[in-house]
Amino acid sequence: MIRVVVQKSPIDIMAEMVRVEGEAGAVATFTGLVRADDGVETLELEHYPGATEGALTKVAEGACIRWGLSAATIVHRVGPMHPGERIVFVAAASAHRGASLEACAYLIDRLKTDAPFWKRETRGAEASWVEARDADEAAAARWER
Amino acid sequence: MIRVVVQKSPIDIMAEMVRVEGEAGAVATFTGLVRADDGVETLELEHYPGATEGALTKVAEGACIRWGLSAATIVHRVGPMHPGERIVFVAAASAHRGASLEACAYLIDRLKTDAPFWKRETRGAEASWVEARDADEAAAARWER
Amino acid sequence: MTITLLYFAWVRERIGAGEETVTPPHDVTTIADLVDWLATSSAGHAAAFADRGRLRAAIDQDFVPLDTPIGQAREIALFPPVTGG
Amino acid sequence: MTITLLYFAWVRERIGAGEETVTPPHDVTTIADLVDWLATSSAGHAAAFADRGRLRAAIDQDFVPLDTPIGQAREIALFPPVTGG
Repeated sequence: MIRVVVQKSPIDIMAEMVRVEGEAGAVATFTGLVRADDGVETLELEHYPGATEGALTKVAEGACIRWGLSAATIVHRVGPMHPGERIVFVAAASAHRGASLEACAYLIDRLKTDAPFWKRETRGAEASWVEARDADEAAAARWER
Repeated sequence: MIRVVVQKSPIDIMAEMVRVEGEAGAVATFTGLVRADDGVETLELEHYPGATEGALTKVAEGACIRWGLSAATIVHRVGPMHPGERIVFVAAASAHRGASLEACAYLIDRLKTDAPFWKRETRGAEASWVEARDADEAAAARWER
Repeated sequence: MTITLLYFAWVRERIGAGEETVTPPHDVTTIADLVDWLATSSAGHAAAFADRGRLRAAIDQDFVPLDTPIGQAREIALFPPVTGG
Repeated sequence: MTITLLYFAWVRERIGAGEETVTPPHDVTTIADLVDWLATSSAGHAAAFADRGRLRAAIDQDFVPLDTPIGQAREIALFPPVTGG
């Protein structure tokens, strides 16, 4: 079961966990948060409505097929956020742990390069767009085969 | 910050998540559940009081040092459980995702071979001790260096 | 042929709009051609498209390289490398 | 020298007790020796220790191989391979 959500409201991890667990034996999750330690006051997430949901669904479907998951969830926030808030939550559920752990890493690695989101950070009066990292391309590429 | 708990009560994932998140940018988790699909009615977890906490602390400390985590959590239930209930929850928090994802896999892989827990399954009138799997030894061994 | 253009992040900011509708001339066959043509339309467009290495595109919501033919595209998006997650 | 023995899982079930205190003879120097000696004490012990390949041990709460010397151990645990998580 694939669940893909792009939302302005905070991510309800507990509700997402219960949904993805279902009757699985193993659930791996990854949560990305606005870091409190690097001076960012506001993080704003822009996205490409319509295309975002399609891209995330493709990533989730890829994981489900490759690892035979019972469920995959991707929830991504958009709009303004503050340090400590959750930006993204991904989860992979399967019968055994190996599949869920690998699929979870795949979900977040591919999301980083395949989904149309852009981050803008505000520190004091300064606003700047976050630069894409070569490391993200490399992390996504290791799943190609 | 290391948190190791062996408890009879259900695992409160939400409380554990908030604790481990702290000011981290990335949190990876793994949850193991009693599978609902293989006919098990009751799963009973026995452990070695005293030694269990020590073994889990060693696993968590190993992960914190190796990946420079901001926090690591291991919560393991003991006693009788039913299908759908959470047996174990591990979490690794760090600044960036790579460290948290790897450390999370390490925590559950090492726990499987290094912590004194034993599972007994009941199906109808039949009770049987779960056999250790060679695959678990192999998964734990890949972290040796 | 009329195409809806969508701009995101600093591409949008430099151009000063998130969306516009254009009818490119017939010799514009690829996205790269389209970008060259758009760059001449205003100082903002020129600034947004100055660094082609940092420009990405989607045709009808699918990510594609800049040398992709426009074909029968109805919607083309131009934006920086993505940074979600 | 008095040692507290702890048994877990099917080792405990076959022996019929989770704990006992023993004073092994002087020629018992390793855990393997201890297991040999214990196996003669009852049918339950013999059954619990029949398959040495599936037996694991801890001295004073540290996992150790069966050929480890007992030394000054105060607590020795004997159990099957672990299956938590």
